[in-house]
Amino acid sequence: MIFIFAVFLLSLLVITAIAIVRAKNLFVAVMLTSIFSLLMAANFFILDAADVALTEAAVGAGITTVIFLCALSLTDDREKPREGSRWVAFCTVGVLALLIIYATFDKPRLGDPDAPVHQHVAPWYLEKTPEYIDIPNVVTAILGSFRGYDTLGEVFVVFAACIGVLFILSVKPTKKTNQVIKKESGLRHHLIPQVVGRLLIPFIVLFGLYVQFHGEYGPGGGFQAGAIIATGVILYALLEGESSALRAIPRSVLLGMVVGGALLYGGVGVACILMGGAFLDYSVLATDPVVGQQLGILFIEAGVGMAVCGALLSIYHAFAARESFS
Amino acid sequence: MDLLAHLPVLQVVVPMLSAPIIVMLQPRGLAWAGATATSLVSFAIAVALTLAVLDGQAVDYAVGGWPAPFGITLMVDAFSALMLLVVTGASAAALIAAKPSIDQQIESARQPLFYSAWLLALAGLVGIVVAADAFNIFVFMEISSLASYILIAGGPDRRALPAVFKYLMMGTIGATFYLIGVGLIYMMTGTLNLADIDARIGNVSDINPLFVAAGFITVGLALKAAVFPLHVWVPNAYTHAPHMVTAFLAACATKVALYVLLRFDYMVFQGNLIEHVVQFSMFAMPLAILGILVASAVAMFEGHLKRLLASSSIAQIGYILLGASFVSVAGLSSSAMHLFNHALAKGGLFLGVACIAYHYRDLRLSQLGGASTRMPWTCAAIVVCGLSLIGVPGTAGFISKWLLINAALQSGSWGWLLVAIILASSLMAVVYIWRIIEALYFQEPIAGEAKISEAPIQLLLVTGIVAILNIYFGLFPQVPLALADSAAVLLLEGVL
Amino acid sequence: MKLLELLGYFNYWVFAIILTVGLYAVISKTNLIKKLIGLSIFQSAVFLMYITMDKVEGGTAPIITAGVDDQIFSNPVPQVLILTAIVVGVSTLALGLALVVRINECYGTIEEDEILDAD
Amino acid sequence: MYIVVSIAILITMVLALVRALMGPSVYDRVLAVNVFGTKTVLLLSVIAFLYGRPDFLDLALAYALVNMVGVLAVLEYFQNRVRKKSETQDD
Amino acid sequence: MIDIILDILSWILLLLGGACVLIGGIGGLRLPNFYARIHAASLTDSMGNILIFSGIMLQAGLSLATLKLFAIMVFLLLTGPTATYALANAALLSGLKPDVGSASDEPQENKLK
Repeated sequence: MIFIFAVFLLSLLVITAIAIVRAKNLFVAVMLTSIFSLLMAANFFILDAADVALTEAAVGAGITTVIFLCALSLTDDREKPREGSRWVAFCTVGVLALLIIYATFDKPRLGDPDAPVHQHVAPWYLEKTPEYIDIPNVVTAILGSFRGYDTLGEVFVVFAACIGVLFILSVKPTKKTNQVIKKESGLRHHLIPQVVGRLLIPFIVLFGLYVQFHGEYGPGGGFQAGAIIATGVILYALLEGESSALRAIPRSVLLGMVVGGALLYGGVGVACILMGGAFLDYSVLATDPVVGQQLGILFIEAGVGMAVCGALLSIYHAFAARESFS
Repeated sequence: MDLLAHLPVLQVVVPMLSAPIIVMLQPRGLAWAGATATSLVSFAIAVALTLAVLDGQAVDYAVGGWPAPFGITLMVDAFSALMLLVVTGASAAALIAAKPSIDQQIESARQPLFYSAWLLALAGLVGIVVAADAFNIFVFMEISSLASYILIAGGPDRRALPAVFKYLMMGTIGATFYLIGVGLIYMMTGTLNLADIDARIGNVSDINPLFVAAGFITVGLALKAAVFPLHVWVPNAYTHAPHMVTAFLAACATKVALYVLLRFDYMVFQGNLIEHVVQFSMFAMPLAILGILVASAVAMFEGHLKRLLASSSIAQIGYILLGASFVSVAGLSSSAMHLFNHALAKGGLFLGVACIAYHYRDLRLSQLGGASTRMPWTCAAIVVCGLSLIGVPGTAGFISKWLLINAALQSGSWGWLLVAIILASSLMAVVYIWRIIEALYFQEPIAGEAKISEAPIQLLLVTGIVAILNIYFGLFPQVPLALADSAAVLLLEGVL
Repeated sequence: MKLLELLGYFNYWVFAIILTVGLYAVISKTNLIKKLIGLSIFQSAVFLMYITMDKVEGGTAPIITAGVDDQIFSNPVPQVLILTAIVVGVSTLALGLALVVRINECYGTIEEDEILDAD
Repeated sequence: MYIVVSIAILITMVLALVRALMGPSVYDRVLAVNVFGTKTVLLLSVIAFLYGRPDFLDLALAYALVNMVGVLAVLEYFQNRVRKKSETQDD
Repeated sequence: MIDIILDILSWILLLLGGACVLIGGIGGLRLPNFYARIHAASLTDSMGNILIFSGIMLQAGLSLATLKLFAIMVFLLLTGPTATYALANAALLSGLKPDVGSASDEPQENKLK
């Protein structure tokens, strides 16, 4: 039954993708992108990837749309009706499609329990996680401990994006129309969104914290939590204007969060070395290795959450501040 | 406490963790000092690792203490050690020299972010080199790519921005292709560890996805490595980047992608896919030859100094690929040597360019008249590095060209044709290097530039040292040669 | 279960289609934002491929419920990889958009051919 | 029973998608996206029960909370655009 | 006994909810202009939500899940109308007139495209 849903949603996904590419208005394309992301998350959910679906939900529905719209309002939302190298594109894409379809015929089909993917490493994780780490969410266990080094890299990718956006947008715009129109940003005039939005913010933040600390038991973890909390703050910024959001949480604090989160993660790793283990070997953090692992995962998830939240907010503010210039 | 055992991971972690610290460092002037110190520490670690693997051993490290196929492992062998030396050395040299040039090109308020991105790029590149896990390579590839986008976007010219955008597009497509390939391999083998893939991939009965995976990984990494038809992002990105960034990235960024390509291909595919050796040669050799010839020809007619050198870089990538396409110890050894030597030569050239650019705003060849009288030392260094690039005996470039010609002669009956191509392209190199020399030495001085003098001392000193190294490694190539030979043997072990 | 056999490859086909659609947008469109949108579609396709391979028939998400023994779990590893890859995708997107904003400020347009003409 | 409901929701999603593709005005599309979002929340809740893993409701909860931000961002975007337009007309 | 009644009740609620959602969806497609379509959307957003979530809640019994379901329902009830209000407001401000006389807003479609 579930597979029929999947087929259905996947067909919608294809239609949406084609519509996005064909859309002439970029705003429409961005709106359709958010539908695309919703469909993607539903598909992930149906395919048993709850954590991934939550990530896609936390990022795709809120943050991506907001950043896209910020960029759009700084540029132009009309696409000029011309196509570039259409034939090159068709040829490349055609070859690519043939190649993949050629590969498809030998792939294990969806859900085949005998597929090689499910034989070698994965069962070991499922089997040993209760023994070594003893938390229910195997995804968090792998993410935090078994492949913790990748996650460290992930945090630094976010960090790089954050400093990159800050660096690129730190050039003062050299606009010829440099009139300082004191624009009142925010949606102060809209009473209903104002009231409802304010009501929602504490719940969003609360839910973010829940996702952060419940990540070992259910879907969730630092990244999702960071994104959700950042969404809450962005909601505040949208309602009250960007400047009041910055008064509440200044830029330096945000940057501090990014730096602190990244350093917390790395610091746990270094602490492991200093206490006699390998890098990111949390077992040495406590006398009982299992407790040590849990402690380590708790710390690094906190680091991830801080870094991601700070980075996404910094990025948002970098874009939003641009808006009030032009 | 045995820090020595932790060297492989420290190699990555030291620059990586310094990056956030540098953003917060107060006062802001310390950013450069911090980055340089970190880079030097990194270089020291690389040297220590090289000493450890000089006898042909490999150093393994299990991150998190989890054994190989389950956790992520790092591995340093002779080939990685060579790359580590190149990457950390290029970073350290460029950073020591960087301050005057960067001060000129980037506002001081933005500098902490810039140096932080620099360290991230370093950490990413180093992370790729030491990684022994297919997905881990992807993660660090993205760190290094994002960081290099930032670095290049620091260019003073607005043309840097579209150049970076193009690089971002092509780089992301390359990384995603790589990701698809890794996914297909994972789908068929159930593991991500390179050694483990090597062990298990032979038992896979359905071979089609593996072929497609090999294709995706090769094309993706070729995009990142700027192999000939996929190189279109290079000239603009290198031309409009800040000069020191060009010196750093030109010396090592594309080469690290090439390193991954070789490592992946030889470790995973060569021994296990039927016919792959032939396919790889058939794929790599024509592209390499075309790249050498076309890019050299383009360089001959290029009027902008940096763009000329960028085109020449594409040709040099062709040499490295050509050596690898022989699938022989001699060929691979010449490839590895050329990785090292080209980094020296091209790094030195771009450092020299940075020296010149300190005074000359316009880097078109026609605008460089009279540089030799005003900046004699810089020009001398450029000439030495240029000779090394051509492959004149007595310089480092000669060693690898010589090895390459030997390998080509061994490769089969039509080896002499390849030798002819190599010689022809060397002649082209003579032409374009001569154009630079002509512009620097024999051109009418540009009016109104009389106050120009030598570049700042630290910039000049580093450039000079690199130029001297070009000669030193041309006369005493034992250490890199030993590393390259043992790298070639290690890579080929899976095949033979 | 005949249907399942047939549909077993459907996900891969969708992956192929979305991948090509995204890549087509990246190559053929001149608008920079459209290119970025295409790029994110392109990356999403890869996420779909990874998540497809984690599914086990009759399985459930790999979160162990205490006290239940005979659960079949889907493969957690691709999920971990894709979590990382999604983050990478968002980071690239943010950086790309920042570049687009700067390009628009410097050139007054976000159409690739007009930018090429401007220089 | 859940299946009937989920099919109804799926059909509604298709209808909303059609509306989003057809337009005609931008607001119709935004409205359709919004409907699509709420329907996804419903679908996810229903499927969570269809699976028998009600702890996955977190996902639906996340959407219910986060969706609002997207809509408000759109609103602010419209507001900015109207202002931009009037500014350029003033010049 | 009480179980059966609850089951039947929840089924009825779920079915009604599904019907509401579907009707709203059809309305969103078929109604002639934007302001009319908003009404259809609010049908799915409010009535459909309430009915379906009540149905599931009856099935779930007293548990954390019910609490979450209730929370989702409340959030949707809050955000749905807010969103439609915001949209209608934006549309009105930008000059999309709620044209009572004509049956369609097609002539105005180029307003903001």
